[in-house]
Amino acid sequence: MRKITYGQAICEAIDEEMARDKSVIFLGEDIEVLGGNFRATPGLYEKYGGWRVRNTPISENSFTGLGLGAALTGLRPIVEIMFCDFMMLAGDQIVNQIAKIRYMSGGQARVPLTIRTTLGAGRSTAAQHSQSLQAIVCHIPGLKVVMPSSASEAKGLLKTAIRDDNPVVFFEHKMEYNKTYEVPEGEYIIPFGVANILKEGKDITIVGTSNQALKALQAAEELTKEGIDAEVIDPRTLVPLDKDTIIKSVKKTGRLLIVDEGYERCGVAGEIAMSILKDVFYHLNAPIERLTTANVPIPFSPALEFPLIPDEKKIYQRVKDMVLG
Amino acid sequence: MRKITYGQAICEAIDEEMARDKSVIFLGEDIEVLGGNFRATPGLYEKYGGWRVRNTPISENSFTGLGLGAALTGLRPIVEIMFCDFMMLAGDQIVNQIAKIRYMSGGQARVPLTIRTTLGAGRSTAAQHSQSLQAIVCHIPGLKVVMPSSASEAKGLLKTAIRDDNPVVFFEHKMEYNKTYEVPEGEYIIPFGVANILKEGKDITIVGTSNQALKALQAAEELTKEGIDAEVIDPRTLVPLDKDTIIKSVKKTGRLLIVDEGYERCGVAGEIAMSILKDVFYHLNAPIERLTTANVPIPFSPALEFPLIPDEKKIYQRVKDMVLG
Amino acid sequence: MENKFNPIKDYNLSKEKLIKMYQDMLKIRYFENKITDLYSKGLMPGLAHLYIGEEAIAVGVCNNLTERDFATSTHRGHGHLIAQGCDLKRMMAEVLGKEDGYCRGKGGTMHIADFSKGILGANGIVGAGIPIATGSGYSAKVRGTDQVTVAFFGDAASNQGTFHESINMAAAWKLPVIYVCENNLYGISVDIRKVANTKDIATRALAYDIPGVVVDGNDVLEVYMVTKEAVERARRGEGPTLIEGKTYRWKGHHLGDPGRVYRLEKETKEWMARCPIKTYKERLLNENVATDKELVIIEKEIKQMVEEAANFAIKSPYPKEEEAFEDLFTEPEGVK
Amino acid sequence: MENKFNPIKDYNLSKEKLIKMYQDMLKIRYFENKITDLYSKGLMPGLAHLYIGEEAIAVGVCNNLTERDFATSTHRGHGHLIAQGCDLKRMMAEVLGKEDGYCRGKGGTMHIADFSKGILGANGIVGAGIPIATGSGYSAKVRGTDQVTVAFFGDAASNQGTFHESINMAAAWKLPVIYVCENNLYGISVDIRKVANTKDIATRALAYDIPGVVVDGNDVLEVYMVTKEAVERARRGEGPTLIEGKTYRWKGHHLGDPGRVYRLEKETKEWMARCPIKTYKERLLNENVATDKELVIIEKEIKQMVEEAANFAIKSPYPKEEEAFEDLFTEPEGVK
Ligand SMILES: Cc1ncc(C[n+]2csc(CCOP(=O)(O)OP(=O)(O)O)c2C)c(N)n1
Ligand SMILES: Cc1ncc(C[n+]2csc(CCOP(=O)(O)OP(=O)(O)O)c2C)c(N)n1
Ligand SMILES: [Mg+2]
Ligand SMILES: [Mg+2]
Repeated sequence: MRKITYGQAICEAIDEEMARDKSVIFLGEDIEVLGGNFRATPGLYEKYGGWRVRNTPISENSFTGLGLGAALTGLRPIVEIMFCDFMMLAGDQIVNQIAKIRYMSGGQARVPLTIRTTLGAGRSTAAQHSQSLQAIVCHIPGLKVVMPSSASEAKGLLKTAIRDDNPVVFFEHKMEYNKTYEVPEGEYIIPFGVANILKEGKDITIVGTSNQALKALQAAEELTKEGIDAEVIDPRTLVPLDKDTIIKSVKKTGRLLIVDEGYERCGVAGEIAMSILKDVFYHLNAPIERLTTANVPIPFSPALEFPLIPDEKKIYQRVKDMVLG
Repeated sequence: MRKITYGQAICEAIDEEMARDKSVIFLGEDIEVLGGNFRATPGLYEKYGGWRVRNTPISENSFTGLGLGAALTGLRPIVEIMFCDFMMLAGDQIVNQIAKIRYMSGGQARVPLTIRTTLGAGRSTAAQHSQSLQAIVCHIPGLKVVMPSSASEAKGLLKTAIRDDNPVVFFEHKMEYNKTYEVPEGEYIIPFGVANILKEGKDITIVGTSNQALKALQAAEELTKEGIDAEVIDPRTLVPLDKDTIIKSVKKTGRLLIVDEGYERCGVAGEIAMSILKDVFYHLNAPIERLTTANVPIPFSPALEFPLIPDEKKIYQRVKDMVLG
Repeated sequence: MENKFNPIKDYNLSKEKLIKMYQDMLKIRYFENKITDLYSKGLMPGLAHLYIGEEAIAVGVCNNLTERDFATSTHRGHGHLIAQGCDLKRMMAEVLGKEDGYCRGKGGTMHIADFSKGILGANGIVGAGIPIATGSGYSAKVRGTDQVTVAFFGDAASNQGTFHESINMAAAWKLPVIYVCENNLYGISVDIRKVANTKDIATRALAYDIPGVVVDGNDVLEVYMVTKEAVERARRGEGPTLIEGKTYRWKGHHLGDPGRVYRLEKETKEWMARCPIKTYKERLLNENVATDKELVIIEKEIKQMVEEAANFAIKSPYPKEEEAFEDLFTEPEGVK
Repeated sequence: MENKFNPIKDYNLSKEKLIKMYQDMLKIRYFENKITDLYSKGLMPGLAHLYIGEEAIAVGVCNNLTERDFATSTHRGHGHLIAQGCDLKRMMAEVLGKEDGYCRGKGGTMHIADFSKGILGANGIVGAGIPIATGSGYSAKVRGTDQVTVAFFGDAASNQGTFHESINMAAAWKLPVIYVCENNLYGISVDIRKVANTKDIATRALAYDIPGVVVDGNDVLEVYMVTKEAVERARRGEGPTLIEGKTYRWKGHHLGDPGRVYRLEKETKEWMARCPIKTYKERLLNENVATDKELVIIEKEIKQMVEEAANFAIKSPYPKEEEAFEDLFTEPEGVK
C-alpha cells in the first residue's frame, strides 16, 4: 500500500470533502499560505480560494462561533483550533452553544460542524501548548469526540466527521503529522462508534486513545516475548463509545488497562473504565487500571516532560505488573 | 444553635475575611447594590466600599484574569462567576493561567484567589444556567475544588478557601441559598481534604457531593426503615480528595454509590470511584455505581428537568437495588 | 423645521407597513403582559426577561427583514421573535415549557428559536449571539445570497470580548451583518457608565472603521429608517453597521426583580412617558395614517390573538420524561 | 525643522540613561543571537520566538519603569524581560530547560517570569496577559501605590476579546495600566490588514475614550518619551493609555519558520535597514553622547555577558524527574 504522512492523510480528507461538497468551508489561524501551524493542509487555499479557506484573526471564541453560525445557515464548516489548549478560549461557544443548540431548539438546529484541533505533549512547548483536553469535550453532552490513531484512521474518521450533521471535535496528535503510514488509495470512510481491535490477545485488554493505541500495540508486541498475550483496542471515537467491543474483550481477558494522554483526574481513562465496570465486574481478575499523564501541568524541560507522558515503555511495564505482579 | 440561611453563611464568611484582612477584595457582576444574583451578599459594598467590592462589566474572561493579576500583586481576590456555565467564558484564564502560573513560574507565583460560582439545576433555567461543571475544573491540575453541602460547611470552607494561597474554585448550590441551617456562632474554619462522615453505616457507602450529601443522608435515614444501614460521606473538597476516609468506609461496607449532579461522562462520580478502585477492589461485593445527571443538556421544562437530576428518591431506589438486588 | 418634516409621509412608507409596525409592537406588549399574568399564577417556570418599553427596536429593525434573513436574539428575546413574525402560540407554549412549544419545552424563554423565520435562537449567554450572527453573515457571503443577519444584544453585552472579535471580523471581511445594540442603560443592576467609559456604544464602530449610528430606540420609524440604510448597505456588499438604540426597560431585569434599587424612579417615569407605542399611535393618528377606530380594532384583535396563544399554551401537554433524551443528535444516531 | 530638533538634548535625558538603553537593546540582540546558535546546535528545546528588530519598544518602555512596577509579557518575551533588568544567566538557563532557570525548567521561553522585577510572566496564550496586567493595575489602585503596569502584546493579540474587555475596565476605572501594542504587521503568517479593518491599532483607543498614540517602534527615544507621558499620566491617576509601536520582526515567527512565504523580501529588507540599534548608535555618535570607543567597549562587555549566560546555562543541570511534581501548590500542601 502507498505510504503518506498523517498530515497528508488529514489534508486528503479535507480536500476530498471540499471537492465533493461545496458547502464545506475551512477556517482557522494561518491555514492559508502556511497550511496551518503544522503545515498539514497546504494547497487548499490555492485550490478553493479565500472564502472557502480563510485565515481568521486570533479570536478563538468568535471564529468558533462564526463556524456555528455558518453551520446553522447552510454551510458545513471545519474550524481549526491550533492547539486544544486554545479551546478554552472558545469554551462558551463549544460548551454552551455548539453542543447545546440542537437540543435547546428542540431539534430544529442542525450543526454540521467539525472542530479540528491538536493534542499531546513531546515538543517542549510547556503547559499551554501540550495538553490533551479530550475529557472536557467528552464531559459535555452534544459533542462527538474523535481520537484517531494512525494516518489511515485519521483520514477515514475525518471524512466521517465532516459529513456528520452533528458537531464533532476531532483531535489530531501533534507528534504524528510527519510520521508515515500506509493509507489506502481513494475514498473511504470509517464509521463512528466502532472500535478497532489492533491485536487479539487473551491475557489483558489494553485500550489506547489517539496514538497511545499504536504505542500499546508496540508494547503488546514486545510483551509477547515475555509470554504475555495482550489484546489492543483503539476505540477511535470516545463519543459515541463502542462499549460492546471493550466489554467483550475484558470478559475474555479479565484485565483492563486504559492508556490516555490526558490528565488522570476526571479523564477519559477513568470514564472508559466506569462505563463498563458493571458489565465486566464479575469477570475481572484485577482492578482496572489507568495510565495517563499525571495531574500536573506539562513542564517545559524535556527532562521533566517525557517522564510524565505515557509511552510504550510505561505501558509495557504497567502491563507486566498487572499480569505478573 | 442559631439558624441562618446558606446565603447568610456565605456572606458571613466573606465579611469576616474582609474585616480580618484588608487585602481581600470581591469582584463580580451585580454584587454591589444587589449583593449578587442570588442576593447572598448584601451590605458588603456599603461596608467595604467600591474598590474592595466592585461590579464588573460582563467580561468573564477578563475580570477573572483581572482577579489573577490582583492576586499576583498583593491582593487576595474573591471573584464571583454568576453561574458556573459562565466559567466557560473564562476558560482560558482559569485553565491556562490561574491553574498553571505558579507551576510555570517554578513556584514564584502565589495565587491567593477564590472563584465563587454556582451549580445545579432545579430552577427551570435551562441548558446554559443549570450545569454542574465541577468535573472540568477537577480535571485541570492546579486548582483546588470545593463543594460545600450545608450552610455551616459553606461558611467554614469558604473561609479556608479565601485564606488559601492557591487558587480555589468554590461551588455553591443555587437551590440552597434560601435554605436555613444550624450554623455555629463566631469564627471557624474547615480544613480542605478532610471528608465528613454524615452518618455511619455498614451496608453501603454513599458519597454525595455538594447538596447531594444531604440528599443522600435523607435517603439513608429513609433506608433504615428498610433495614439498610448506609454510611454517608460528604467529601467536602474534590481537590484535594480525602481518599482514605472513603477507602476505609468501602472496605467496611463493600459497596459504593457516588452521587454527583454533574454530567456522568468524565465526571466527578467516576473519578472518585476510579481513584480508590485499586484500594478497595478485593473488598467490593458489587460494582461501584454512579448516580449523576444524564448525559444530556439540562432541559427547560420542569417536566423534563427534574427526572434527570439525582435526588433523595433516586438515591433511595438505587441503594435499594444495589443492596437488595 | 422639525414640525415641517412629516416622517411618515417623507419616509414614503405604505400604510400597510406603518400599521404592521403598530401591530407588532402591540403584540409584544400584550404577549408580555400575558406572561406577567401567567407567571404570577405560577404557570410559567424559570425567569422572564421582559422587553416591555423596548418594542420599537425589534419592530423597527425586523420590519426590514424577510423570512430568508437571519437574526440572533438574547435572553430578552420575545420582542425579536414576535417582530420577525414568529407564532405566538408556539412561543407561549415554549415559555410555559410545553410540548407544542417551538423547542418542545427544552428551550424555554431564554432559548426560543424559529429557524423557519431565520431566528437562530435567543441566548442565555450575554454576547454569545454576536459571533453566531457573524457566521450567518459569512455564510450568506459564501453562498452568494443577499441575506442579511441582525445580531441583537444589550449595552452590557457590548463589553464582552465577542462584541469586539466579531465586529472586527465582519468589518475586515465586509460581512452583511447589522449589529443592533439595545442600550437600555443597565445590565441587570449595573449602570453602563460605571463599567464603560463610552458615552455612546456606537462610538465603538470607530475601532473597526464601520458606520456607527445612535438612534432613538423608542422611535420605531427612526429605528426602521436607520436599519433600512444598514440593510441596504449590507445587501450591496458594503459591510456591517453598528446601530445603538437608546431605550429603557420598564420592568425589572426579570419578573421577580422589582428593578428599583438601582434605578431612580424619576428616570423610569420619564422613560415610561415616552412609551414607544403610545407616541407612535399618536403619530399615526396625527398624520391621518389610521383612524382611532381602526386602531381600536387592531388592539382588540391582538388582545384576542394573545389570549388564544395563552389558552393554546395552557392546554398543551408537558413533554414526556423520555423526551429529555431526544434532540441531542440528529437521527438515526440517537443520544449516545 | 526636524534637523533643528535635537531629540537627545531636548528630551533632557542623562547620558547614563541614554547609554543604558543602548546596552539594553544590545543585550536583547546578542542574547537572541546566542539562542539561535544554541537552537541550531540542538541545545534549546521547544520554540524560540525572537524579538530581534523590535528591541526599541521593550527598551523604550521599560526604561520608564522601576522594579516595583509590573509588566505582562508574551510568547515573544525575551526583550521585555531583559529591558526590565532580568538576569541573563537565569533567563538562558530557563530557555534551555535547566534547573537554574527562572522557572526551574518548568516554564521555558514562553513562560519566563521574574516576580522580583515585576515581570508577571511571558505567556503562551495570545492576549492572555492583558487582563492580568489590568488586575495588577487594579491592585495598585486598591493598595494605594503609584505602581504602573505595562501590558505588552502584538498586533494580532489586539483582535482577542481580552483586549477589548480589559481596556474597557481600565478606562472605566482609570487604572494605571499602559497597553503597549507591538505592531510588527503580522501574527505568524497573517497580515493584520487581512483580519482587521483598522489602519492603526491605536485608533481603538477611541472606543474607550482614552489616549491612543502611534509611535515609531524602531525609535527607542520616541518610544521612551511617549511611554514617559503615559506612565506619568497613570501615576497621576488619570488612567490608561494605548500605545502602538510600529515595528517588524526580522526573523520568522519562531526559529524554524523562515518567515518568508508570507512576506515580501523587499519589505523585510526595508525594515532591516531601519535597525533600531544601528540608528540609535548613529544618533549617540552624532549627538556626541558617546564616542565610538565607548560603544565598542559596551558591545564587547555585552557579548561577554551573553557568553557567560550561555555557559552558565549549558553547565546548569537538568531538573530531576521528581521535580515535575513540585511547585503546583504552595507548601505544605504538596501536589495532591
Ligand atoms: C456571559 C453571561 N454573563 C452574565 C450573565 C447574567 N446576565 C444575564 S442578563 C445580564 C445583563 C445583560 O445586560 P444587557 O446586555 O444590557 O441586556 P439587557 O438585560 O439590559 O437587555 C446578565 C449580567 C449571562 N447571562 N451571561
Ligand atoms: C490564543 C492563542 N491563539 C493562537 C496562538 C498561536 N500563536 C502564537 S503567536 C501567534 C501570533 C501572534 O501575533 P502577534 O500578537 O501579532 O504577536 P507577534 O508574534 O507578531 O509578536 C499565534 C497565532 C496562541 N499562542 N494563542
Ligand atoms: Mg441593558
Ligand atoms: Mg505581530
